[in-house]
Amino acid sequence: MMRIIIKEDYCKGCSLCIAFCPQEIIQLANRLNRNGYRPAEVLDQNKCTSCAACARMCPDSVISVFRPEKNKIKAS
Amino acid sequence: MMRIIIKEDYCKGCSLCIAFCPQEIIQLANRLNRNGYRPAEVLDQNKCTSCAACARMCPDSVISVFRPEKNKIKAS
Amino acid sequence: MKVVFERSKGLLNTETHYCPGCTHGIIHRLVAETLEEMDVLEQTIGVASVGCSVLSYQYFNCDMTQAAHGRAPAVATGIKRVLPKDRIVFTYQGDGDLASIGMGEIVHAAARGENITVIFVNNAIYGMTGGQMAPTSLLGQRTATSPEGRQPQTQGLPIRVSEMLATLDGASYIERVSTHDVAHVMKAKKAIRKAFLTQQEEKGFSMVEVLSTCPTNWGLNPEESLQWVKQEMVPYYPLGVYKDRQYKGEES
Amino acid sequence: MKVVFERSKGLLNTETHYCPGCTHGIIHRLVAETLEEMDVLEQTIGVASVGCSVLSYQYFNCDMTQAAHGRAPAVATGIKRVLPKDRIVFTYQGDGDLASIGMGEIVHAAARGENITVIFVNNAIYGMTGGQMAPTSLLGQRTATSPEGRQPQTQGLPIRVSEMLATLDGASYIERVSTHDVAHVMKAKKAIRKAFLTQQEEKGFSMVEVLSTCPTNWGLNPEESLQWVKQEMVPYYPLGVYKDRQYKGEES
Amino acid sequence: MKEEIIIAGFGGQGVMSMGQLLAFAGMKQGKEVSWLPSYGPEQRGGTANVSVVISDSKVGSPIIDSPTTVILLNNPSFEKFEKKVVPGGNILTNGDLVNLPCKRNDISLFSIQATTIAEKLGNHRVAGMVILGAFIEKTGILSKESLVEALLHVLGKEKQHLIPVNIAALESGMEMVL
Amino acid sequence: MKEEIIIAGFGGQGVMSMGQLLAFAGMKQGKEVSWLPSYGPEQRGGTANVSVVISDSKVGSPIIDSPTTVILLNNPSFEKFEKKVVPGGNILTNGDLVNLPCKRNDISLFSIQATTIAEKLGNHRVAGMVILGAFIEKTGILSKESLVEALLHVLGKEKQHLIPVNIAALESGMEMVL
Amino acid sequence: MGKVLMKGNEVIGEAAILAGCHYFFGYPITPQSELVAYMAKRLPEVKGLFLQAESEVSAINMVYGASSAGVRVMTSSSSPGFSLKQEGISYLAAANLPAVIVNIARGGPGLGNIQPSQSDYFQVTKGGGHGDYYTPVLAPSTLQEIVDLTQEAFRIADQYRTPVILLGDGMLGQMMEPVEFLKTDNQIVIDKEWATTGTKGDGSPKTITSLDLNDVKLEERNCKLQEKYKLIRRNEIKVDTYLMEDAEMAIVAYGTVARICQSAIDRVRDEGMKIGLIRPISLWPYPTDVIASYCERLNKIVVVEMSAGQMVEDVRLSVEGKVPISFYGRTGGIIPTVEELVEQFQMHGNGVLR
Amino acid sequence: MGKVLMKGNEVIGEAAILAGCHYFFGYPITPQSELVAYMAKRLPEVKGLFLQAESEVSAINMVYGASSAGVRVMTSSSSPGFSLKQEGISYLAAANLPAVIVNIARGGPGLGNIQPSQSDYFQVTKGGGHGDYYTPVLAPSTLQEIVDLTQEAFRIADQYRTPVILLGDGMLGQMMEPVEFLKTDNQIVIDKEWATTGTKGDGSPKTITSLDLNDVKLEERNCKLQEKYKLIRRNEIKVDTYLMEDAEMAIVAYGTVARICQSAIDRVRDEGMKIGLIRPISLWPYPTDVIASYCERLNKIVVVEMSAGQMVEDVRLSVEGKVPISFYGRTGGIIPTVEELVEQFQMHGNGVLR
Ligand SMILES: Cc1ncc(C[n+]2csc(CCOP(=O)(O)OP(=O)(O)O)c2C)c(N)n1
Ligand SMILES: Cc1ncc(C[n+]2csc(CCOP(=O)(O)OP(=O)(O)O)c2C)c(N)n1
Ligand code: SF4
Ligand code: SF4
Ligand code: SF4
Ligand code: SF4
Ligand code: SF4
Ligand code: SF4
Ligand SMILES: [Mg+2]
Ligand SMILES: [Mg+2]
Repeated sequence: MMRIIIKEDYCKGCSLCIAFCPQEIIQLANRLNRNGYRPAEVLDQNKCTSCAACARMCPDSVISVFRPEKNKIKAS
Repeated sequence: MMRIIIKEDYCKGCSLCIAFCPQEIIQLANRLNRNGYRPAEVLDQNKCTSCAACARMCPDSVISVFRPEKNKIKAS
Repeated sequence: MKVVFERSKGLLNTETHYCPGCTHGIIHRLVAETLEEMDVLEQTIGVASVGCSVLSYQYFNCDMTQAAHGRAPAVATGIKRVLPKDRIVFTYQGDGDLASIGMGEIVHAAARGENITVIFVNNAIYGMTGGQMAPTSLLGQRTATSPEGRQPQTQGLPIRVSEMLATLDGASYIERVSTHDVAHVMKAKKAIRKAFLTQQEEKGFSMVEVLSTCPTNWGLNPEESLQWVKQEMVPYYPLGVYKDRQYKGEES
Repeated sequence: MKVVFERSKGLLNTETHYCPGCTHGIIHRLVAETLEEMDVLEQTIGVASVGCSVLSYQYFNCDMTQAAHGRAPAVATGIKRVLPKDRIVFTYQGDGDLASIGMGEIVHAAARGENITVIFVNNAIYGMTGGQMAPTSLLGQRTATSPEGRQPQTQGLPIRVSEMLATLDGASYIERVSTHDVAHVMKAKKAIRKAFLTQQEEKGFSMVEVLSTCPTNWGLNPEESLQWVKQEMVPYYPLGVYKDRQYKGEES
Repeated sequence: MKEEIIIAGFGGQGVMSMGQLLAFAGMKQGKEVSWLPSYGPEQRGGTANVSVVISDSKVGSPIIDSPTTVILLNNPSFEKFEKKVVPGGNILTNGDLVNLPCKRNDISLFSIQATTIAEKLGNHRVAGMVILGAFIEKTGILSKESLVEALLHVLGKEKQHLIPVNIAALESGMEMVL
Repeated sequence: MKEEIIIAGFGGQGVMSMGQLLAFAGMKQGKEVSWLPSYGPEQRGGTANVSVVISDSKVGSPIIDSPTTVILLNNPSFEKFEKKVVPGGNILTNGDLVNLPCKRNDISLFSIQATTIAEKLGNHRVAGMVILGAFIEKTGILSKESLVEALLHVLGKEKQHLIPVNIAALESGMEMVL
Repeated sequence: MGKVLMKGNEVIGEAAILAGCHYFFGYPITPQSELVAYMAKRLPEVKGLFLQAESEVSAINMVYGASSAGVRVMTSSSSPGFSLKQEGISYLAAANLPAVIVNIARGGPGLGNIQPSQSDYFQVTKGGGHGDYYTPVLAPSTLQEIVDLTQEAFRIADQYRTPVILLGDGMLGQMMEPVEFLKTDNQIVIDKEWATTGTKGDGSPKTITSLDLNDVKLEERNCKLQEKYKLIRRNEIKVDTYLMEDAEMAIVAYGTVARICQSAIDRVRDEGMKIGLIRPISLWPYPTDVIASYCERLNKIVVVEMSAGQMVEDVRLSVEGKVPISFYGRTGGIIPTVEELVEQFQMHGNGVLR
Repeated sequence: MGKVLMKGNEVIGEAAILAGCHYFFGYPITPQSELVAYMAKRLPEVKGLFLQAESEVSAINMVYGASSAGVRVMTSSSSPGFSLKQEGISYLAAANLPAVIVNIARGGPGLGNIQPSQSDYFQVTKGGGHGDYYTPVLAPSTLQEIVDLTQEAFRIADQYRTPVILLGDGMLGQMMEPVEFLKTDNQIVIDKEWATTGTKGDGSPKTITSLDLNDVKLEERNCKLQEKYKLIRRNEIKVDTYLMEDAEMAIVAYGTVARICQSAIDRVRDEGMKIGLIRPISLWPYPTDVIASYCERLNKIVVVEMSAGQMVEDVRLSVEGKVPISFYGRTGGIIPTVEELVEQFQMHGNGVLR
């Protein structure tokens, strides 16, 4: 289940998302994107809590964050 | 006894000295100086207390103020 | 799946030229989101200044005018004064632009109570030209033009712009915020929103001073840079609201 | 006969071009007397600005340089920085010169802690050019460019320069005084002396803001003008010391 | 017909508005006119002057090198402009204020106690009108009617009450050169 | 003899200082040299390049239209400069970073795994020196001694310890074209 | 409305309002301050806006803002203040923004004095700011002409999207003459679809900028600018001649001093000299061809300026050595008198008269 | 010291120090920022002072102050910042104050870009500021020449009491070449008894001003200025020629682009074309007579500039129609290549070669 999506080509590999992810599940990939940067990648989407810390600290608005709909039955 | 001297030609007839003289002994003369102003003149030097209020308010440093030397015998 | 976070529609879909980790990008996002949320993108005119953000006219999804170095407040004044009142006008200025060459313009825009919003990005340096000293550079800070570190005797003392402008009756809302962590970024967003609302309510001049990074010219990596903001800049530039009061002629 | 009062040797023996009753003349005298009393006339360089006092270089008995409109603090900086330390450098500026076009220069001279003395003559109007609104013109004040009286909505709020500059760490001594009666003139003299001493002691930037008249453009006679200073200006521009503390880098 | 007039005196003596009255009257009378003030530092205290050209044909230069008439309200102006008048031209002075001897004998000199007359009429500020009266009577370049029309225009509604005394001054002036 | 060299790569790859080494060495060897950077927005992120002319006679234009040698450190630079080399000229690339096929067959291509070699030498930052070694060996425009002298100058006292690894890199590069 | 008697500075203001300019940003300076004061009084009456800027630099940038928002806008100053606007004017030109900028010139250089002068000719015609740009420059010589040319200035500004300069001097600004406020015919209304007024209803974001980091693109921009200038050179030359039909000697002069020249020419003509006046009204584009067209017949050209000799270069460029050219100038705020010009013309004419 | 490899911007700084200039007031702008940074580092080492001003306006006025206090002083900028200095330069000229002002020009107008350009030629040579003044302008084309001309600039400034402009462009500022810092011979030490340094020991108060409210007196001042300019025109023209001995076609170019022209000329000469280069070094005063002196022999002049055509006017004024003149220019920061110039020269040469 994809909780965060990183638009790899827009990433500048600044690592701020990595620094601020409480789950420590982001890292820089071992390849270069078309701009010569090592883009961020997620290690384990399942550990993601959709807290959006990464997205809020990303200077390039590269990251989108999603949360699975709460099970309506549980919620009510 | 001259306690104040007004350098008439430098006077602009602004009347500030008149306004601030506590003794009310200055007035504007009824003639024009070479710049076309009615210069200030003193009515009664004897009434002057040498307080220098006129001189301090004169924007054109037109007025000099003197005080008779205190009688040394009296002073001691 | 619910969208928790996505790229603001207030930003155009382009890459920026900012260096990796530069918080100009975060501040752009906050402005864009605010305008999007207030639903005023279509009636907003932004003024890009001269500094690293000079190309911001390629990034914001609203009409943009590019101003001469330091003159954004004057340009914004010209725009705001001739357009219908519902238009939102903001400037986006660096500290060199606003606090050095543009000091006269910002003081007077504030004094006039010009009904514009100023986003003031204070990164304590001239980013675009390669790291020279700004009026906001800290004492001891090494820059291209203070190679031995800024000395008070020769280079003077850093200017606290928010505090200074807050003394002006014309200024209605002034706050200093930071971008050094998530919580502060969210606070910054609130301040920016408040500033734009101040304008929308026609209350006069509003400015948010945002402490920002320049990893490239500070010689630090992006994360260290945020630390530097927190540890070095915030103490000298205390965060908080410096003005939140509209001057009413009748009052005084 | 003892001399109680005579024309200062700090003034050259010429008539001035000032209008009758204009307090520029009083302020000239105070500066001249101070320099004479401090025995620094021979090592002083004054900077005349553009305003009614533009010709003050013909009145002061010391070396004088005439600066472009608003730029006197920059010119003074140039002079002060290249001459031996015993030289005294002052600017003499009007409110249009200092607070309008020259706002950037004065803020930065103060922020740099430039070791100069600024005599700031605030008469709430542009005297020389025929009575236009100054940044310091009062609300409601009618001028050539605010014919209906200054309105906060369009023309903004008057700037209290002393208060504003006092927020700068670089500024060491700032006081506002007035010329509206003998006692205040004498206080003004003290402030001016204090300012020059601040410079002599190398403590950095000093400024005395002197409330002054413009009978001609206010449309009042000289005496009424002094009343106007007292009744209208002093309430908006409170007299007093706004700063008297040299910034020590080590302290903070 | 063409008159090139310089009016000069201390600032505050109404030199500029006297010039304006002439120019306005000239315009109303269908003539070509120009009005050019001296400006600048003179504003403060010193002397001021204004050049007015009233002509039947287009005005080229509004600058007057050789006036046909000068109206002088103080001694410094007299010293400055006496020599500039064209031979055969007019010098009109306020005799209450100008007391220098005239060195020219190729011009007509009219020394009018204008302030005295004005004060007699009850308003010393209309001294200028007395001299203008003399001027139009002497030169014939403008009619009394045009000057009155100019007066009406310049004084406006608020100062209507001043019209009679001004007209009286004008007329006294005209009588002076009869 | 004259070499017109363009060195290009991402900002941060040391393109400018490689050029400076060449120019300095050229000067020390008594040649006429010039060094001209591309500057401006490229500084931020994008690609950067520098033009170096080393010549026995005075350098006219420091701008190079048709380089005799290009040293290319990334793919975008390869795309941009491959076509500009004069026929018979050299293209040197860091083969670890440039992997595009070469379309020219009228030039000499040297693709050197410079990063790999540098890492083997214990410092990946000397990749540039490897290529410069290859360059001087191939063209003969500069001696190894001048380059070493340039190195000494550029590194200064603080970085003396880096000299051996740099020289080793230079030598490995020279060997690559033997 | 009929004729009214007004100061030149005020005429500029009223003519601007007539041209539909309701926005003015200015800063006081003698001898143009009456314009600022006039606008302060008049613009609120027409629901426009007068704003006193904190400086000339700020004023020109407010104009940049207002113009980018699509309105007709004006600023004015005099020589030293005009110098401060140079960066801003270069920006306006580069960003293709229309505006009218008035320079009521005074004695220079430096603080100089406040008397009339024409010594800013180079500055206004060759681009006092940086970069390859020109601004159309209109130089009225009477107050009535101000009425026309001010309107023309706005027309040209909008039509070509360019700043236009109205050049006068202290005399023109301070004097009064009867004027009639007649609308010029060639008023055009132009839809400024490029203006940054908000995207509402008109799609994608618009930008106003003078920046192009890419050299090839900036050259393209510059070429477009030069195309525009070519067009203006073709269409917008204005020049007046006086008694040139049979003239063997031509006086070339503009603005204030052209009036004095005309009076002097009248006098010299009376003596039988075949002399005429060429009066450039547009100083850029310069009436090069008109001047050149008289070359064949002329024995002499005398250029008269209130400067040390600036326009004389444009005359020389027009004539290219075909006619001998003399220059007569006064500086420091001195206006030459008719007498001295008569003398000058006679002197030069000695070689001309048969 | 021998040869060192330095950036052009830094060479200016070091040469200024060599010339005894220990005071610098500046403001950063690409492509001259290295000069500011260099001075920040170097001046404290020679017990001088570097001060970063808050703006270009402030910087030029600090220079005004420092110069009036009698020291050798410099400031520098690039095009937009240079525009902001115009009022200050006019003041310096009017107040007879020596100073050296560097303009490392970039693509304009407006914000333009940061690539090299020569489009500020009009601004620097015709007086971008108000009033009748000129500033000597020196335009080096190599880094070694910067060393000489920077020193020359200070000599001229002091000798004539005038601001002097050193004009380069982004390429010259950014490139490195070996240079040797040799002192020029004609260094003169001038007693600046006019400086406002305090009256101590030298009597009555001195004043520095550019104001003269009296028109007659201001005209006198202006006449003295013009006398000075005449003297400078007579003494300070600098020009370089290359292969002009037998040339039938001349290229006129200065600064950066003259180098490219020289390379192109070498190539075209190889093909037998009799072509040479006239390179004005002082742009004001302009080497009018030198250019004119070649007219007889020339069939064609081609002016090459990195602008839309500005210096070409001065060439036309020199030639006055005696030789056909063509212009070739690139703008926006584009530097013409040797190839394209070769092509241009060949094209124009077709009419020339026998
Ligand atoms: C008139 C003028 N002066 C100087 C410059 C050069 N310049 C461009 S950006 C800049 C400083 C930018 O610093 P800042 O405003 O702090 O923005 P940052 O790049 O740090 O975001 C300068 C001095 C210019 N373009 N125009
Ligand atoms: C660049 C420039 N702009 C404007 C002016 C015109 N000017 C001369 S004095 C002045 C204002 C003076 O007012 P202030 O400084 O308050 O002095 P005051 O006359 O009231 O003493 C102005 C705007 C100028 N000389 N130069
Ligand atoms: S949303 Fe939160 S948990 Fe998920 S990757 Fe981002 S920072 Fe980590
Ligand atoms: S914060 Fe954004 S730009 Fe930086 S590494 Fe993460 S995704 Fe990439
Ligand atoms: S000194 Fe005092 S008492 Fe004497 S005249 Fe002056 S104000 Fe009056
Ligand atoms: S205060 Fe001075 S200038 Fe004014 S009237 Fe008195 S003496 Fe004259
Ligand atoms: S130079 Fe500094 S401020 Fe500019 S984009 Fe890079 S990091 Fe950000
Ligand atoms: S105009 Fe006003 S400030 Fe100027 S001298 Fe006259 S009274 Fe004083
Ligand atoms: Mg910054
Ligand atoms: Mg004032």
